[in-house]
Amino acid sequence: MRNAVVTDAAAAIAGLRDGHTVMVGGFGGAGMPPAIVRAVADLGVRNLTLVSNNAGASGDDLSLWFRQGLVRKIICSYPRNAKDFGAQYRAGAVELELVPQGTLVERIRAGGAGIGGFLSPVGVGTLFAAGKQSISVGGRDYLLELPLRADFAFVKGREADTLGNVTYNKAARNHCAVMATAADTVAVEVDRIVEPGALDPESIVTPCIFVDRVFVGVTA
Amino acid sequence: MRNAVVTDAAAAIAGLRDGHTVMVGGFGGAGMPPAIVRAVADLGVRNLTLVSNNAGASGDDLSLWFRQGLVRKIICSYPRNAKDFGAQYRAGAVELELVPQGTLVERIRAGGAGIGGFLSPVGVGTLFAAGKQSISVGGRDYLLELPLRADFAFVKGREADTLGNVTYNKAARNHCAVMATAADTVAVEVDRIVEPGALDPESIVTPCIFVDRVFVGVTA
Amino acid sequence: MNPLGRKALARLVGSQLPRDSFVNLGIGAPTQIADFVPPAAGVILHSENGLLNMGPAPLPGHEDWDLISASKSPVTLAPGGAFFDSSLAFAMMRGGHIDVAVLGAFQVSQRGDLANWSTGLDDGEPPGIGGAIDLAVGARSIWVMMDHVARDGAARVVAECTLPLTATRVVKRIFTSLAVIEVTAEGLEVSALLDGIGLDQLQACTGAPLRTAARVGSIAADGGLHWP
Amino acid sequence: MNPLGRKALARLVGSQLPRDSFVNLGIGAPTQIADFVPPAAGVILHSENGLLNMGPAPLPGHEDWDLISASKSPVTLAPGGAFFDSSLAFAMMRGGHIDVAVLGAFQVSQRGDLANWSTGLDDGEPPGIGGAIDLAVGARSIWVMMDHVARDGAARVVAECTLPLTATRVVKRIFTSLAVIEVTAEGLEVSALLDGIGLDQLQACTGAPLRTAARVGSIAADGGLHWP
Repeated sequence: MRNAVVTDAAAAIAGLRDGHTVMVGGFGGAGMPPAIVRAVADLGVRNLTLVSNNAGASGDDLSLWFRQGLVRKIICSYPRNAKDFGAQYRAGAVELELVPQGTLVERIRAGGAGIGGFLSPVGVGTLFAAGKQSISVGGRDYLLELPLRADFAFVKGREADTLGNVTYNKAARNHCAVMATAADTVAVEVDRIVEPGALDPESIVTPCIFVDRVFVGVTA
Repeated sequence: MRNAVVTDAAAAIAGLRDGHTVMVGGFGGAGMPPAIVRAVADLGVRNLTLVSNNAGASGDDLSLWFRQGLVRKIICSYPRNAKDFGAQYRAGAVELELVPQGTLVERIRAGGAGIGGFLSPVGVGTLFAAGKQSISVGGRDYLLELPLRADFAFVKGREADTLGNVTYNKAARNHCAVMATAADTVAVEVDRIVEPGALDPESIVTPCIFVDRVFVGVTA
Repeated sequence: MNPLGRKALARLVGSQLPRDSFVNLGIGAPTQIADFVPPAAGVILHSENGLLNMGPAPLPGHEDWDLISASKSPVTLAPGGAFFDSSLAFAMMRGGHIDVAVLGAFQVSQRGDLANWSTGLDDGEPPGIGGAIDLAVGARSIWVMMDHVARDGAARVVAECTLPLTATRVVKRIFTSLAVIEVTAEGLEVSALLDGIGLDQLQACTGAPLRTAARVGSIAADGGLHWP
Repeated sequence: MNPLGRKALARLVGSQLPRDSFVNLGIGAPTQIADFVPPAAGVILHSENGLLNMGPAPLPGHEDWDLISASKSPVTLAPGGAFFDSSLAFAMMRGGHIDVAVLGAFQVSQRGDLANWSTGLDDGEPPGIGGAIDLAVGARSIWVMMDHVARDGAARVVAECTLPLTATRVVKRIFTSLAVIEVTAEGLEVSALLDGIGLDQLQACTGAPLRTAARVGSIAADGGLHWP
C-alpha cells in the first residue's frame, strides 16, 4: 500500500537543488511549515525561485532564506514588513515579481489543474498590466495570466494519513491547498499522522494524489 | 441575522421566468435536487437554457422538463441514455451545446470566480475546437473557453445551517459546489437544516455567501 | 470642527453597512470598523485568507495563530463561520460575491479610480499589493475610508490620481474625516458633512468639483450620522 | 486462438498497472478491470465524479445512490478514500496527476490519436462526450482497451482515424483482444501476442504497420501474460 510517510524535514526536501522553484504555503505564519523552512536553510541550496504570499517577518521563517542569500527571485503579493528580504531587495541581490494575491493563487491553481492561462479582470489599467497580453471578451478587457508550477511545494497541514491525504487547521489552509497541487514534489509538514480511514473522507482538503511526502514536524 | 431558509421548493424557485438560464447539479441522480426539479415542472416555465451534466434518465428527474417541453437549449457533457431528451433532440425541438465535462465544470467555476475565460488543452485538434479562439502559450495550443453563469442554480446538499452554509453527501458534491457559486440566485435542497455553529467550519463546502435559499426536501 | 478621528470615522462607516450584508474590511484603518458594526445588523465579515463570519479578537491568552485576519492579527470565528482556501476566498472577491469592501486609500479620483497600494517609491521599502486589488475589482460596492487630506494638506479626493492606480472606476462612496461623498456618473456628490464644516470649506481642500445631494446628512464629532 | 473475452482482457490490463499508481478506469469495458487488480498492487482508483480510492461494489441491499462511480453504478469507498467536487476531480485529470487512464476506444492511430466518443452519427442518439476527453488529454499515460477489430472485421488500430477524434497523440499502449501494442515515436510495436497468433495474422487485421519489440510476451487465454 502507498506510504507517503518520511522520517523528518531533511527527508521531506530530499532532491531539492540549486536553481529550483519552490512554493511555500502560508499567510504570515499560518500554513508555513517551520521545520521544512529550517531544513532548507540548513541544506544551503542557492538561486532558488520562491513562490510565497509573504517574504518572512523576522526570525524563524522565510527571513532565514533571505539572510543566507538562498533566493534569487521571489514571486509574491506582499513582501513588506520583511526586514531580511527588504535588505536584500534594496541591495539588488534578489529579484521581485509582484503579483496581486488573487492572481497569484489562481496562477498556482492553473498550474496544478492543467489550465494554460486565464483571463483576469484584476490589474487592467494599472502597472500590473505591463508586459501582459490584453484580451477583450464581451466588451470587457482582461489580462492573460499564465500558470505557475514549482519543483517543490512545502506546506503545513494539521493531520495526514499514511497514504498522504491532508487536512489543515483553520485559516492555515490559505495558499497551502493550491500549492499542494502544483509542484513535481509536494511535502507536507503535519502535527499528526494517522492510519487510512481515520480522516473523514468528506473533510479531506488535499487528497493523497497530490501529496508525495508527509512527516510530523517536531515543535520546539 | 441572515436567514436563508424558505418553506419549500416552490419558494426556492420563486422568480424563475421563461427564458432563464438554469444550472442543475448532479451526476446521474446524485446531487440532483428532486423537489426543485418537480417544482419547476409544476411551474411550467418555458424556453429555459439548462446547464447540467446529464439530461435526465427516465422518470422523476430532468426527463420531466423535456417531456413537458420546458427547455429550449441544454449545455451538457453527456445527454445520452436520456429517453425524453433524445425524443426532443431528434425532433429538433431542443438545441444541444455539447461540452467536455471538465471544460463544463471549469467554465462554471470561471463564471462564479470572476474569471473572464481560460485556456484549455482539452479539445485541441478535435470537433470541440470549432468556433473557438486558439491561443498558443509556451509552444502548446489551447482553446479559449468562456465562463458560464446562470439566473438560478439548483443543487442538492446534505445539511445547511440557517445562514446558508452547505455540506454535501459523498459523491453528490460533484457539480453542485461550483454551480452554487455561479448563479444570481442559488437554491439548495437539503435533508436537514441546523442552527449556525452546528456544522464543522472545516467541513463546510459551500459557504453561505454563495447561497440565497435553503429548504428541506420532503422525500416521498 | 476637528476632522473625525479614526474611531469616529470607523463608527460612521460601521453604521452604514447594509443589513445582513457580506463585507470585507481592508487592512489598516478599515479593520477597526468591526468594533462598531451593530450586532443586530447581521453583517458577515469575510477575510481574504480564508474566513467567513469572522468574529472579534480573542481574549488575551486565547490567541490562535492559525486563526488570524488579513491583518495577521488573532481573531475568532463566529457561529456559522467557515474556513476555506485562498482560491475560494478570492473567487468570492473577484466573482462579485462581496456586497461591500471598505478600503483605505491614498487618492480617489472623481471617476472612482483608486490608488491605495504601497509602491515603495516613497519609503524605499519593497512594494506590496496583497489582495486589495482583487477586492477593488471584484466587490459589488467599494467604499473608501481615509483622511480627507494628506498630512501635507494635499487633496486626496482628486480630479485625476497621480499615484499608481489599484483599479479604475471602482469606488462608489468615500468616507473621509470631513464628509461622505458619493461617486456618481455626474461626478462627486456630498451626501453628508461634518458638523461645522460648509461645502465651500470642503471644496477648498478637495481636488475635484463637488455638488451636494438632494439631502445632506450631518456627521457628529463621534461619527454619528443624522439626517435633516 | 479465440480472441480474449472482456474478462480475460480486463485481467490482462489489471495485471500490468504500476504498483501504488493512481488510475482512472473509463466507463464501459475498463470498469471491469477493478475486479482484477491484485490487492497487493496498492492501486488507487480515481473516479471523475469526485472519488479517490474507490472500492468494490457494495453488497446487495447496501447500495448508496450518492456513492456511485462514473458509470453511475453503486460503489464503496476504501479506507483512506476522499470525496471532492468535480472541479478538483478534473484538476486531477487535466493537471497530470493520474498515472494511468484506461479507456475504451473505437479507433487508435499509429501516432496515438484516439477516437472513442459517441458522436451519435451511427445510432441516431444525441452525442455524448463526458469526461473521457479530459482524461485522454490529461492523464500521464493513456492505455486503450478494445477488441482488435470491429464487429464487421474492420481494423481499429489504424494509420489514420476516420472517426471524430477525442484527442491527438495521447495513447501510449493498446491492449486488444489479440495483442499488446506500444505506441512509440517510431510507430507501433507489438510487446505481447495472444498464444497461437502470429505477427502476420495480427498484421492482417491491423490498419498500420507493426513491428515486434525486442522481447514479446505471450498472452494466455485467461489474460495471463508470460515473458519468454
